[in-house]
Amino acid sequence: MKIISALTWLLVLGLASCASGDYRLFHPVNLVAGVEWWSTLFEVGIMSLIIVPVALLIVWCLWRYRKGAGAAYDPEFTHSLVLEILVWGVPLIIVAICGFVSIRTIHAVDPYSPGVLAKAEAAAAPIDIDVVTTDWQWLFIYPAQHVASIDEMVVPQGRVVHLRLTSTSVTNDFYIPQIAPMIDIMPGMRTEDAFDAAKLGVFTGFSADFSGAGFSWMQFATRIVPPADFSSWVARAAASPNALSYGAFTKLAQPTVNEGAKISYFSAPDPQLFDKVVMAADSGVVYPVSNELTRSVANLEIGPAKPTGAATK
Amino acid sequence: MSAPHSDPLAHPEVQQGNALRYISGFITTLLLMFAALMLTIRQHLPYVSYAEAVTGLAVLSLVTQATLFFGLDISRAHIWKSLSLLLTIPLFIISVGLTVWMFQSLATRTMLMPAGMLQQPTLLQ
Amino acid sequence: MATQTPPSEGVVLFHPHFAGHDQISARTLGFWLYMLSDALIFAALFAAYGVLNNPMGAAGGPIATQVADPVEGFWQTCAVLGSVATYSLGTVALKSGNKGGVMFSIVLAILLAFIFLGFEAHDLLDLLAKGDGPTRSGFLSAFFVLVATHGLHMLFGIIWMLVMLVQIPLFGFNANVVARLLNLRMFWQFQATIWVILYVYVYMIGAF
Amino acid sequence: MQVAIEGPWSPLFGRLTLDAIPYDNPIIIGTFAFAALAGLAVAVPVLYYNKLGYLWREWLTSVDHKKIGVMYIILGLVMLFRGFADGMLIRTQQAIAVGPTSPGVLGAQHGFLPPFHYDQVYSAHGTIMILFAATPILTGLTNVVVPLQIGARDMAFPYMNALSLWLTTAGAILVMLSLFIGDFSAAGWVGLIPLTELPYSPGVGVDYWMWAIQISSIGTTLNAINMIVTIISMRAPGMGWFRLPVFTWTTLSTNIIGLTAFPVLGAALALLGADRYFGAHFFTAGNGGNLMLYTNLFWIWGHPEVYFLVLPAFGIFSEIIPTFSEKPLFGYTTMVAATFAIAGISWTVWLHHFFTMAAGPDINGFFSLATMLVGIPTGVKVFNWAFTLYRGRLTFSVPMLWSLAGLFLLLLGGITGMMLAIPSVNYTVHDSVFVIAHFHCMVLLIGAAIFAAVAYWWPKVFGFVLDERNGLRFFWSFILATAVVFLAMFALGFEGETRRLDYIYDPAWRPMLLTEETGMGIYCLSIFFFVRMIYVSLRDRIPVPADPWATSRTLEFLTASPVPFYNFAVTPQVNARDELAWRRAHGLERAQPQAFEVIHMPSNTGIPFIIGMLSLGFGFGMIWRIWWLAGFSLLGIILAVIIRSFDKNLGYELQPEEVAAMEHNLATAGMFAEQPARIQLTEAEAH
Repeated sequence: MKIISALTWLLVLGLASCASGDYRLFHPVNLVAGVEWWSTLFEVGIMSLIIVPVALLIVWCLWRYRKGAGAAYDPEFTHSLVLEILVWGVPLIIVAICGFVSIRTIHAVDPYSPGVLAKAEAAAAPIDIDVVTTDWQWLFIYPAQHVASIDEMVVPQGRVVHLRLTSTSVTNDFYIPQIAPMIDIMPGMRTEDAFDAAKLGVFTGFSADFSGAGFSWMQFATRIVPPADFSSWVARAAASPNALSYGAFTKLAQPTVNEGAKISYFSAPDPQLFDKVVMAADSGVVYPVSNELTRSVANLEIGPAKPTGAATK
Repeated sequence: MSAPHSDPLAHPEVQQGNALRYISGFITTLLLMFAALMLTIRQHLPYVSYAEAVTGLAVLSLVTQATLFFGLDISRAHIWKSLSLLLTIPLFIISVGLTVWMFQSLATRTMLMPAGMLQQPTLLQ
Repeated sequence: MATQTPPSEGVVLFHPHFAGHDQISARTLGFWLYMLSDALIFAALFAAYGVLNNPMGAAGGPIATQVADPVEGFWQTCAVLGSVATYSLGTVALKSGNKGGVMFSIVLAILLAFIFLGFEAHDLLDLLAKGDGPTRSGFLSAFFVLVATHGLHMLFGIIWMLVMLVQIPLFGFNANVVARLLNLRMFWQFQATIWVILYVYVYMIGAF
Repeated sequence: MQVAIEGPWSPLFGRLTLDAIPYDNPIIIGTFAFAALAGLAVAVPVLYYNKLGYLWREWLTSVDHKKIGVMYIILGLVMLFRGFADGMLIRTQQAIAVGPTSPGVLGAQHGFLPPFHYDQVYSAHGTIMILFAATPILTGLTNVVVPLQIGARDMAFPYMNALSLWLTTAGAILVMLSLFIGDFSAAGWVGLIPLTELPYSPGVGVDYWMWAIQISSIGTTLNAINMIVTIISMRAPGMGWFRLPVFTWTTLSTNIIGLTAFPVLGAALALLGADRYFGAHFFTAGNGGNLMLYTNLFWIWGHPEVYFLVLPAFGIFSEIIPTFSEKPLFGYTTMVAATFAIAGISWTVWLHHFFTMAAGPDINGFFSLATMLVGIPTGVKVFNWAFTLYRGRLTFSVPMLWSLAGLFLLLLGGITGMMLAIPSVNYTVHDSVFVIAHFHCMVLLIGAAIFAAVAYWWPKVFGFVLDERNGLRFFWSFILATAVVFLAMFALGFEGETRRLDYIYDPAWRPMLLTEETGMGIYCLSIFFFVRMIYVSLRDRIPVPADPWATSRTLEFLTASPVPFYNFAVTPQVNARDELAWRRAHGLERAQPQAFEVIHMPSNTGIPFIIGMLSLGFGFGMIWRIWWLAGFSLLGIILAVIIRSFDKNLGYELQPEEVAAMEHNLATAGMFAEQPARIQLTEAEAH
């Protein structure tokens, strides 16, 4: 009985603590995340067809066949062909179903060209955004709108967003829990991502792949706004005094921790900034993080390391 | 671990050595490699069929080496060596083959410039 | 504890004077398994070479055709296969316990191995002299490490042969020495097989 | 071709300077004090009772598979404590540093660990727990149990067995050294690329991590060879392949995975080393390097490694559950088939660790299917354990409780694993705390199996019983803590928390983080019960008969407890699958051989210990780029190996009278007994 009481007490504690906190992944806000959430539910449902009965079978066996309960004892019951077929067959069927669902949903939410957005993409031209991650900040470049912003991505509602992503230094992951399928962001390479801006709201995006000392301060705000607000936002960004040439970018890309993800805007970014960053990384340009910097990043007196454009050949 | 009372030279693996096998193994492998060299030098085959032909020759020479040099067969003395080799070859093929297959797709999906124009980037000032 | 209870009707419970296990075949099997794990180190290196052997990996530096010459590779193949054949013939002399024959074949095998390493060192050094060392590009790193790892394996084999040249006169053909000679034969044949794969995939298909 | 490195370098001390020692960091000074105290607590009694000679003769130079196994487990337990302490630091830091207003002490903006220190703590936590706690303990268990289960006197290569122990110990010492001299890698236990490259990890941290893993994985590969040859060629007469105990089967498939997967890890780390030491461009972002290649090569080893750890756990369950259900294991042949199916398929699934690395849908699809396929044999095993319970007579002793807890953890880990196998789900939870909760379910399943095995085989190896009362308290507190911490972590995973966060910017996660912190408190309680269990058992030392569980089924319980160093006076003849159960059914388990015979045993050798310490010197030299130290240590290793080959090592022989005397007075042949000096056989005597 001691076991049963402990287990129930455990369950109560678990359920109680589940109540608090906002479960982002439980509320998808666009088509892409909807497919992902559906496949999660489907998977848990299908698998629990096996897991729950087995758990109950085991608990029942423990209770029923405990020593001294006088239940039937048959030491010869060590093989039965029917059970073997069942034991291999049922999981195989379940895996076949999950496999089919998995293949279908991969094509539906493939970050490069989500099948589920094919219709939406045909309807309205997608917005192109170039994302460049530096050491611990996010730079969003809007090539069509000729603006750029740090740690804030504003997107008009109802449009499909198509992203090109690269990094200047280390690998990051583009992760907005309720919106975009996750994709790695790697230096010297261009990866793509796409999602549809269905519901208004502000969503926090993070980097999921650890990228060094300032990683924990590397989040950005994603704001899905009505189209009118989007154009006023673009106008406000275009009015910002500092332009973003490649030279200015190299200074900005030095390792810095953007405490509290403060947002800043740039007007007239260099139209080939994204390509230059990728090719620079390909030719060996690195933004080294000095040993002292990683130790002192704690108390945030960040002197940018000596801007070494050239790699240590 | 008890000391082998029999004379070590009488051990089957010592007795297995035979001059004819080694010499024929040596010559066959050399001929196969020479044939592959001829294919490479003449370059009259398109890349894909050339690669298949040379891979075929390579597999042939590996089989000759396994049977003639190593003397692997399914006799009691060699069963475990042959079996472990047969189990390891797929791992060799999986790790190299799957990786190369994967990276062909990764390369096209992550490369910025089309493979052709890969000159030194001149856009940087 | 040690009460003697007679086993009933012909049931054998213990196997006195169990012959134990044939030491030599256990050692050769163990060494064979080591070589399979070594083969997988080469699998990783071949995977690295396969991935980095493209214009992107060459980063503007020399590509496979400029670095690996199949004809010179062929002479190296002759040298290494000759060395293996010589040593294997040596183990044929081992069957009759002929120390001189075995030791002579080992010396010959070492010579042929040095010829092979001579070719290889010459190639790698003049690449280094031209500045196209492993630090030049990803492809060259992969090429150097792959070829140099095979070279190191041969060096290890040569040191092992030198040790055997000392042990054969010292101990004669006792179980330990015979097991080591058999392992050395397997090792030498194994690195020749790895060279054949390397020659095909680096010098020929890679550099087509 | 010395690549430019940051900071001073002198030919005498390489990169080693005085400020490499973090004397200003109170946490590390505290750890040093604790470690020094623990060291003294061991050293003082050893010196006081003048046992140093005994330690050298009986333990440091021993080639007895049981002593090597016990030393492996002690090393594993010490590193388990260190890994758990890292876990405590991580959870406490995350519980404190929530929200911009959270307090910051000890130079940290929030919490008590600045990012640099925090990143080292969690990188060390992962590396230590997997490679220096779980692997040595499981290797130790298989070393102790398998030769006994197959009726052998020792492993196939006793010398190599000791060598792999001391290489793993050298790797573990390097990891502990990184606490007090220099720092450890701050790039995760997987070595995130290109963060481990020189520009982004200029310190020696990554070198410590790399060399510690390289040296210990050579030891693990050698042990894999040793175990496979032992199982193939040293089984007792009559023990055909289908009379082999299931734990030996899982050990065989585990070591086949170990033999084939660890070399790829060695190659991946060597290439990373070429990048960091010689400026090669394998994984650098620029100059033609391909950083995805490292992730690929690492995980080609990574996934088989986690099956390398979980398969012995399945073997332990397959031994313990039948013993305490008083029933043979259900479906022996399918269990063995499932073991090798897992080993085979585990080699083709590694891409599910980086579904988000831009591979195309067809490649993700292939690896998703393969990942699901590997779930089937695991499911089959769970079914077969359940059918073993069915119609058995279950006694809930401590090993049985651990195994049953392991079963439930496997179910939870299984369902979350299948979720992660689908890329569309993976795109939402990759590198999130959900993944951490999943693999901690699996790793704690291995932990439960380890504690089950320790409780199960302890009486056999040491000859006295492991205290049951504290064992139960340890079990219940450990399982409760596991449930609290990791169910909360699953919840946080759904709240979108990513892993490796030093500062938590979303205050909504605070309640769950505090729940996890209470769970850690319960873990501390369980550690207290564990230590008390060990103390009480050592204090009371209640002797135990040859077969302490009275219903055990396999050959190792035929030997006396504690097991004499020669295992079986006369090699047993095996007549059936569960030999001991068969003999008990025929009333023969008390049978003793009529006459004793000459036993040939391998003699102790100090060379493995010396090679271990030389490899420690080599690792330290390479880490700090003290080239002369690294060079001489490497030369020393090569010379030691060559010198060893000139030693005849013919072992010694025990005369029948000696064996008879020992059989009657088992205390003289046990684990802690001191053997008289053994004279090596001469060439003539050997033939």
